[in-house]
Amino acid sequence: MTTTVSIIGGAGYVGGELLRLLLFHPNVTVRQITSASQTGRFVHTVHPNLRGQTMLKFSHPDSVEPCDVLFIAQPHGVTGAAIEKYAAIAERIIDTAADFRLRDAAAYERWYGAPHPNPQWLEKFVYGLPERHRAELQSARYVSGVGCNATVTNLGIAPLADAGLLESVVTEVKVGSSEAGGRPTDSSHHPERSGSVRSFKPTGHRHQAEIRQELGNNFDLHFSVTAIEMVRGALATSHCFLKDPLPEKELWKLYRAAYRDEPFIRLVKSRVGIHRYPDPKLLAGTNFCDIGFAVDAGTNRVVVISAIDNLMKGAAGSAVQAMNLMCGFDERAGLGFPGLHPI
Amino acid sequence: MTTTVSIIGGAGYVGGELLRLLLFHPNVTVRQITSASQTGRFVHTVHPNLRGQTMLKFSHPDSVEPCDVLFIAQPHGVTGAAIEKYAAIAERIIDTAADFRLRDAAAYERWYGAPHPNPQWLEKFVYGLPERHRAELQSARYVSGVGCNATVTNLGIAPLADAGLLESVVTEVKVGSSEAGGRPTDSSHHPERSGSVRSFKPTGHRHQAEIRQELGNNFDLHFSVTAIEMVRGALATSHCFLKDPLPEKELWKLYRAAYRDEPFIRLVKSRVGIHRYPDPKLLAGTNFCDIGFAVDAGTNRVVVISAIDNLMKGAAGSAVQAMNLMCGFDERAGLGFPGLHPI
Amino acid sequence: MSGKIAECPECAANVALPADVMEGEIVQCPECGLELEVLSLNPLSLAQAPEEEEDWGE
Repeated sequence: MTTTVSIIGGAGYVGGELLRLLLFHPNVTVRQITSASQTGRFVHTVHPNLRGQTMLKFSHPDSVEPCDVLFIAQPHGVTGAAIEKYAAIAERIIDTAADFRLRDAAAYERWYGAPHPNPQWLEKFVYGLPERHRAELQSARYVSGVGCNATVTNLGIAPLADAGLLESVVTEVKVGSSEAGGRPTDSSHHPERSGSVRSFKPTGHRHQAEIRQELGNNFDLHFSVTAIEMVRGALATSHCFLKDPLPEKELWKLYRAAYRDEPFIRLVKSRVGIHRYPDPKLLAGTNFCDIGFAVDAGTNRVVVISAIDNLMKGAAGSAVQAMNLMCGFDERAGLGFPGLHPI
Repeated sequence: MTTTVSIIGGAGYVGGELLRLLLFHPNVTVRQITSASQTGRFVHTVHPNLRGQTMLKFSHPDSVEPCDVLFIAQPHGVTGAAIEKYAAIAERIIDTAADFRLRDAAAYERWYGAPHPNPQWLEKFVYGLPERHRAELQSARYVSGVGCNATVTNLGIAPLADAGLLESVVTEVKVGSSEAGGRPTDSSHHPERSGSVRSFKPTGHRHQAEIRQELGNNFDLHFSVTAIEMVRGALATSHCFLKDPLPEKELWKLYRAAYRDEPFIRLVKSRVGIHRYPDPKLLAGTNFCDIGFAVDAGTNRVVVISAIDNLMKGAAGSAVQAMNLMCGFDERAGLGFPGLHPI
Repeated sequence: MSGKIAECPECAANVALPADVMEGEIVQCPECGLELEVLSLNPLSLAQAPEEEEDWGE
């Protein structure tokens, strides 16, 4: 008996990526995908890559029928208030927005500027980063999505943080335009956005809260985000200042021990060819996080370079990976696309 | 028993795309992939998207062992001279270069500037465009690849040409940088190529020979190619001047009748949304040819717009589709990737 | 002689040598891509082969 899934908020970029993955997923059947603005239209109207793949139409959000797993991809703040309604619809819920990512209601209020509408639900949610919460996810009913900038940073520096080697980190994430979602704004207008190299959040980016939650507070974290010419993709350059310098061979061993068995993490640090460090361009549509590093000889600085597709490992990919764990499927099911080169 | 395939000339862009498709193809096993310059190296050294997908290494071209289907992706002129050697290696050959595309040796000499080294082999090859040669391909042993600019044009205007409606056609294909292949040149140097809108071949592009071969000579053909900011992709805008004007509804019927059962052709002409006509951006990595059209009211001009991924429908995708027909597999096997949006 | 395993001097990864490997042959480390020359088989010793410099000279 196939597992039935539905998507609430299916007209956006994360909703569309979820639909692409779930339509081609071997173990599930998509029942409904909702959009208030696109109700009644074929999904390919807003997701043109799906033309000819399905005759599915958008349902109205109020007409969602019960299903096994409910994915929610609505703007921040919406799901938090409506969680009771959604919990009546499905046994399992994966909310890709931010409302249930943080375990601490005070941290939510500090970073999202308003008290959480249903704080008592926070502890029921598991943070949906499989590489950090695999066991919990296997028995979870409610899972939050992950922030893309937090995820590319977390996965990059976690081995150093977990080993207690970090004194301080200065991270700058280079991001693409799809992070802002499908709604146009003055700053996303092509003549303004195209080719710009724009310091989007030099300080105060709220994804820091997820980095703290996942990696702890025993090192200083300085976090910035810069928008560059890119649609999908995030590249984090993390300047890690260690308590004691570490030779490269030890770094290889540390990262290999941490990630050897991870299906979606690749160590990319090559002495040959032109692809010597991670590049998000190559990861479009894949669920990979590529990680490389370089030791600044004679100092205590290690530069860790990590890359993801913000719509995949940073959102829809991790959400489907979490579903695979929750439902006991092969963790890689539906996530095998290797990416394109050249692209 | 799985079908064994090998790729000669595997370090280039078409070779890499063939490898990506064949590694994930349900009915075949990749035995060898050759590259003189990269012999002994892991394939991910030059095809980074395949890191972690295979431990295959490049073999030397002289060490190719017998296999069921041999794909050849070498520069023009190489395969033509060596065909006897390759024919001894495999029962079936698919040559993605140009040497065996033209049935007429004189046309080859005219467009490729040298007499064909093995003209007697030309008639043994079937032109590898499945939409035009499906029956012949099902029993073919030797198949040529297709030219990307010819293919996007052919598929776009074929219904009009086959119905004898064309008086003359003016086609301009907008192309990306991957068409020139993996070898760098002065004009492919990023500071020169990035953002340029460069009339690459205003006249005399040799793909015209394939258009003539496929669609005949009973209409005038004026063909130009312009390079734009793009890596993968080709968009043909064909100004078709008809003997008699045709209303749009008739065009819909004509194109639906021609392409209704084609697994990889989609008619894209939409009255809603922002994706109203074909856009190659959406086709990266897919085997689709999207076709749309617009009637210029009060004149005999119909503008046909067709799009492909030059490395897929214009090369590796059609080659694998041809293999599927030759070997009796499902014609869509290994070619199901729907494409990404946004990208 | 079944395929031997050597340790890459650069990144300490396991480098599986082909069963028919010969002295002087170049093998590539699967993880860091370093190209290694097989100096001797008994005892097994490898050294870094000459390599091309990174050319992203931006």
